Amino acid sequence: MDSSVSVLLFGIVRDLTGQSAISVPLHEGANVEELLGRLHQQYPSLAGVRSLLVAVNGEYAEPTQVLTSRDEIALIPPVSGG
Amino acid sequence: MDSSVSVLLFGIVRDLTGQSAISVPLHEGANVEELLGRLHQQYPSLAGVRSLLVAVNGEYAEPTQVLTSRDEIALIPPVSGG
Amino acid sequence: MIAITTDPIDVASALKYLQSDQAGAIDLFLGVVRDNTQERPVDRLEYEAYDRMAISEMQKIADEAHRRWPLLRYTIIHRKGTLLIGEMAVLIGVATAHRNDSFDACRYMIDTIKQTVPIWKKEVFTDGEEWVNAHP
Amino acid sequence: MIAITTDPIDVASALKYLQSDQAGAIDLFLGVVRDNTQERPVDRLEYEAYDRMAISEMQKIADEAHRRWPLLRYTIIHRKGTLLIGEMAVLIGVATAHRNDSFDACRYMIDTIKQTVPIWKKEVFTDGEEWVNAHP
Repeated sequence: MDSSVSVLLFGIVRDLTGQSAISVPLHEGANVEELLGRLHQQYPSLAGVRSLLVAVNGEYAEPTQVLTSRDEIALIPPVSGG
Repeated sequence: MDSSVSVLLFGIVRDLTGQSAISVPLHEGANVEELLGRLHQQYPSLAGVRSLLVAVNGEYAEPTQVLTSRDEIALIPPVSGG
Repeated sequence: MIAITTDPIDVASALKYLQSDQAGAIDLFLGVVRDNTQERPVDRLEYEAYDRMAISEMQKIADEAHRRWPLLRYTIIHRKGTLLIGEMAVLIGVATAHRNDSFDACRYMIDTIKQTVPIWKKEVFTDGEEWVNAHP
Repeated sequence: MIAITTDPIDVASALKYLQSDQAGAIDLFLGVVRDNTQERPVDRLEYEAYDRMAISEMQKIADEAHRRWPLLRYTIIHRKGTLLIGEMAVLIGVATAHRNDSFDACRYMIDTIKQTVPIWKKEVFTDGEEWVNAHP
């Protein structure tokens, strides 16, 4: 059964996509790596970003972490605070 | 011909001698080392101070520096600023 | 005390918060918007944060600093929004009994913030703009 | 800006002095009177300075820091007289383009001040008093 996740976008990723949140269709049991693959397909310009991490519920997530539609998911381009 | 120098005293040295400036008789051409010897004679309690340096005209002086009665001389016990 | 704010950073109140009778040393680091990056003139910076996660990542950094050094008090305040030349983007303050700890902890905190906290800055130049660190 | 003062140290005006359009980093170190020395309760500190020489020795330290690091602005303000718990005895402030220089220079300055500048402090305990470092 297919579902989708909502992904928050910041910084350069928000600028590249023109959106601050997107809905991404994902099959049940999909993980972080699959989400990133899907996003790169959908937005080829993401290839120009130096690195992309994914945060799940406010914590950096491993590529193997499984996602659910209840998670708060965010795409984290290279940080530059301070 | 004998002369004397005036010596400014600070911190523990001022407390030990009870004075903030003293006049020390010194022969013409006496140097910093001789001044220190004379002061230790006059105030034996100075032996209890961890180190004593001499400043001449606002600069740390070598033991061999010759003193004149026109110099501004100060005795510098261990510093503890900051 | 850890905060993200759109208001100008208030150094005096941060300092008041850091003071205690046990503190012998306070190190305050201020990151300020300067007028150029590699000689290219900067007009302003635009900071954006994933607030919830930025706060928790800053808290982790502070907790780790607290494990490594005997901190009495600390504060991290990061500003977001549009900042002009001379405005403070971040304040890190650390109070300890002895000075080496305050320097070491403060430096650790600012160095680590720049590596892990989800805050982004865009440099707006007179002739273009760029998200810092975003490109290879 | 280098000064010895009997008045409380004004952090806000020091900070204002340090700011410039080129500054990306400001490190401020504050030495504060704490309530104990090696667990012995302190009532107050009494600072005394050989002003003329203290100023010139602090200037030498600042000049050396300036040779070693690209400082934009710096300030050293040392207070003298009687200081109570929580009062600031010294402020060192350094503004640079990049943060490592501000930390390095600030730390160099406070470390060296404690070694060479003719300023003396007496710790007044509830049960006695002692000139710091004076005895073997």
